Amino acid sequence: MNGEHLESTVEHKPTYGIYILVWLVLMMLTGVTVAVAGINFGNITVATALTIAIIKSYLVLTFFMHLKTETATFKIFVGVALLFLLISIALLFSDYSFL
Amino acid sequence: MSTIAEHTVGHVHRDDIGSRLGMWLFLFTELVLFGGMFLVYAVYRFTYQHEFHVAAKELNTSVGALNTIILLTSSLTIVLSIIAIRKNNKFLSVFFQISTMVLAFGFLVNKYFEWNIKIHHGIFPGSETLLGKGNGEIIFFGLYYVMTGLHALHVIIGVLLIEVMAGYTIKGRINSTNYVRLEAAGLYWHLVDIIWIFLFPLFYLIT
Amino acid sequence: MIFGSNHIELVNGAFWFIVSISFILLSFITFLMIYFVFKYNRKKGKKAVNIHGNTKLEIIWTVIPVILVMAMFWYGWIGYRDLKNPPKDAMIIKVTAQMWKWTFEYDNGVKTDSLYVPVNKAIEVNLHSLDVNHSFFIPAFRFKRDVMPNRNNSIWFLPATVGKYDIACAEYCGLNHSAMYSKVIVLPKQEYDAWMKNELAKKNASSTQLPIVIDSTKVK
Amino acid sequence: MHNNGHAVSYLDYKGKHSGIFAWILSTDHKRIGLLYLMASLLFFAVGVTFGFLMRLELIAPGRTIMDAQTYNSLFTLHGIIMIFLFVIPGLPAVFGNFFLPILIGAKDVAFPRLNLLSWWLYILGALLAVISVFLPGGPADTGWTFYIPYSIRTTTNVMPALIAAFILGFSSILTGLNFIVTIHRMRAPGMSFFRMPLFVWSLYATAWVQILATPIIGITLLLVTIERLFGVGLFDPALGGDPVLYQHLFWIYSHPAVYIMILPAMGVISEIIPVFSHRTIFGYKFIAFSSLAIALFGSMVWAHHMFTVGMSETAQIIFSLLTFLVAIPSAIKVFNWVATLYKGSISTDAPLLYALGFIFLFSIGGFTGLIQGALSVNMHIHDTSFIVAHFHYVMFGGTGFGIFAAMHYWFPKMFGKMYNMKTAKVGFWVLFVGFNTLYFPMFVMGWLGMPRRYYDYLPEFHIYHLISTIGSWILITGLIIMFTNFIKALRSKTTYTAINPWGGETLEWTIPNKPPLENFEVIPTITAGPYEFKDNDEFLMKENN
Repeated sequence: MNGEHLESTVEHKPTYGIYILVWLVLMMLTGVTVAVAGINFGNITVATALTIAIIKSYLVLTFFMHLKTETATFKIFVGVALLFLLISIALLFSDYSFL
Repeated sequence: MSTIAEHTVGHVHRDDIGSRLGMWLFLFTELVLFGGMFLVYAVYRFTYQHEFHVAAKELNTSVGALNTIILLTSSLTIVLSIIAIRKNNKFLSVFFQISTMVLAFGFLVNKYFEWNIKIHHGIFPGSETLLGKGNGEIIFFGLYYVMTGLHALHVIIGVLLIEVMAGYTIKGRINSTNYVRLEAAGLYWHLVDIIWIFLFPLFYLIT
Repeated sequence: MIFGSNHIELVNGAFWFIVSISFILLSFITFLMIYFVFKYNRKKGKKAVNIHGNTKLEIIWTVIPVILVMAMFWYGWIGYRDLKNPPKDAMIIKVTAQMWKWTFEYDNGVKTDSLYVPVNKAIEVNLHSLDVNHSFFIPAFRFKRDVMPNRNNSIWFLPATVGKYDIACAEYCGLNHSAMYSKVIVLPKQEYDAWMKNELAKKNASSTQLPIVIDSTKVK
Repeated sequence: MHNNGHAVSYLDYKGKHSGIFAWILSTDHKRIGLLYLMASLLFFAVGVTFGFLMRLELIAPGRTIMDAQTYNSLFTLHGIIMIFLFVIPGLPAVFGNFFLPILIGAKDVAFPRLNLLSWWLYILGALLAVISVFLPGGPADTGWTFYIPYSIRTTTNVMPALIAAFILGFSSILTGLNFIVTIHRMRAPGMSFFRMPLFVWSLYATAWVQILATPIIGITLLLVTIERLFGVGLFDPALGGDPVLYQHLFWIYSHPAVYIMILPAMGVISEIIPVFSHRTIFGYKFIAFSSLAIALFGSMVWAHHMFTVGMSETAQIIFSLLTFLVAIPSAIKVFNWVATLYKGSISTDAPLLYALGFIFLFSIGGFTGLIQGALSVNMHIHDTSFIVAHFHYVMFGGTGFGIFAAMHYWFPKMFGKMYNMKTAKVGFWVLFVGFNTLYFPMFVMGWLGMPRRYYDYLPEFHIYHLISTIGSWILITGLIIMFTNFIKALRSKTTYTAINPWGGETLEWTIPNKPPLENFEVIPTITAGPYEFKDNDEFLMKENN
């Protein structure tokens, strides 16, 4: 147990740089999403906004929340949780979008 | 007959991975909690597409964007505070934690004024102005208040959590070898951020 | 069983189909349990044999139930499809539910507390609720449909036998939920026409005294 | 760590608190398990009483002992109490707490203090539910489903009940969270996932459902509360809301909740059958994976509660199909259990009787579930007493008998006493007969068109209601026999010292009865699966004498 613990923290030396870089990208993406919303793409607008939001949360999950350096268990767990949400949305919309 | 202290063993064996695993599992419940509301949002957005467009025009995009920037920055500062404590820089860590709290406070002030203006314009659940509008708009603002309100509640809880962590850091209970609690608080804070990352486009950018 | 509507055959068919399979399987499981308990009883000094499993057997008792339940699904689905799609010439009646009564409105504006229908004529009921959820349930005809505010449901049936059948409310709706009964009265064509003529005359005679129609939106 | 020779039992050790505080502030998983047991049995008694009163009311048409409003509140409370306070915590929180750490060779759960918090939340929620009964306005009368719009129209105390259910949900979530981390991080050396007892597997699958599905009901009930307070329009049809959406959200949790209830019971059965057949379980991996499959598919079938609301055809087909498929993993389990009896050395003690009773009753519950999964038949029997019978066969005949089986199985380990086996068997048969007399007539009258949640009924259903009510008396007699047997055993002075009365091979049978505070003096190293019965003639010989 402890071996696993040491592995996941000591291996990666803490540095500030990467986080500031990620933050800059997040800022940029925020700018992009606001700018894009100004232009009327019609139906694609929502899709674009959501895609950018997904990219942003991916960055937060991977870097800020250290998912990158965690063991496989953590990644599987996140996968299971997201899968549950996706299934719920998909099945719920089997009722609504085909009405 | 001797007295046995409960869980002597529990304290000897610290399991940081276990703690983080537990925190992640807790975050899933938060995620699904908001997920339920996103389901509601999705269904009504599908049902009342046009009215959601019209209603969203009432919201101020720049206020939302400003809050996004504030929260993203606070996410950065909290993660930097963890790096700082790992590098055994207690002062810098506390500084970053306080910055996070200040930013969160800024977010809440911003939110307060935003809500205030809406309420002044007579847009709140049950108001005459709102009831005069279409069903879709009533639901849009209902969702707006409930979702951003619940999110703001999470921000407040997060601030309290970080405040406790800052206290621990100052006292040295959180230090360069034992910082899992700060990590857990950080994880919580990032989740609050992620939820906002979705709330922002769904409410402010669909005009 | 009273054969009162067109749906009965398919619903009963699917029901007895599943019940029979279930009964066979349940008897088989129960028989095996009892047989094993006696045959391999410890009191008889039986020594246990460790058998870890048998993949072939597992596959068999996965595949066979899958096939069986798919058949059940199919049987259930065709009956439902039948229930869902009314013929084009169906006679439309508007049903309004409220705590705790039913109102039936015919296309000529006649309103009644009981549902009068001619025999052998497809009837489509459009269901509306004025307050909470109800459910339009005719046990003898083997169907129900929920009646909800802000939502238009409909269902159709073809009454096959003349007679009187119960209409119940099947979705809990408060204090007198269990008293929310009405009747569907299936009449021969001539009797129905005579009844309708009579009702229409009554309505025209007292039209000024009739209460204002609460929800008069045109039925889709 | 202090230890003077032999360890003090979990019932007797003295911690830093004394008196009742030694219990309600204890973080020991066994004490918490026992606290849950006492609380949930108390609520079970209340739930049974309500059920008994309802049956008494229905003994004849018209008013017999209560008015309609009382009846409506009773079935609401009966549902809330039985589901949230007894059946859901009954196995995970009671026996999971007590035995999960022992079964995997751990000293406690991963987060003992969080575990205590779960219990406190449970008590808080329970108290709120109780208080809601006595506040002005009267107890909630919405049914445990809180269907919109009735639940936002009625003037009864719906809000305390909603908040109670919300809090109870979080209690359940925290237990699940604790179990997952415990199973991942605290297994004894050598205890790989495939050497875990099947009860642990089932708790693991359950815990995932608890964590992922429960928040949905949490937010839904919160939204109903907000709707009642502020009228935000999210569900209220008068403001454009969709009552069907509420039902979707409600069942996204509440159907998986059925699996929260039944999965651990299946786990208990998987423990008992090999032990009492004295041979290894048939198809270990198939049973283990079928638990996960049930958890997964169980999250995808919720809308079969809503076939009559008028969903899209696509949704009807998908949910009906998935409903049929979710039966498969349960069927696999049943077949494997029966196969485990084959060529065993079967001892028909009370735990096995309850396990076999479970298989029979749960199978009936499962088969009648198939009947409802068929779309056309569902149109007829939905919301009739057929459904009431079905879910009582699953939840009482299934989970309830699972809980009773667990109680008989682990009783000597938990308390160091032994109940009278003959009385236990008599209790089982009375319970079994009473159960079927009570619930089977409901299938018949449901098919004949008797709607559920009916205070009054047409005279043609009288005979079935009468039989059913008589059945409730037999059932309660059985319960009384069972519980007095337990109480007698607890009060007897003779201590039961055999640490392995049934010849089980799992870890709880290697430690003393009334396990000591930290379960194991030395954490065991695991070298084989949980049901590898050595051919220990010694045990069987002793048994025969």
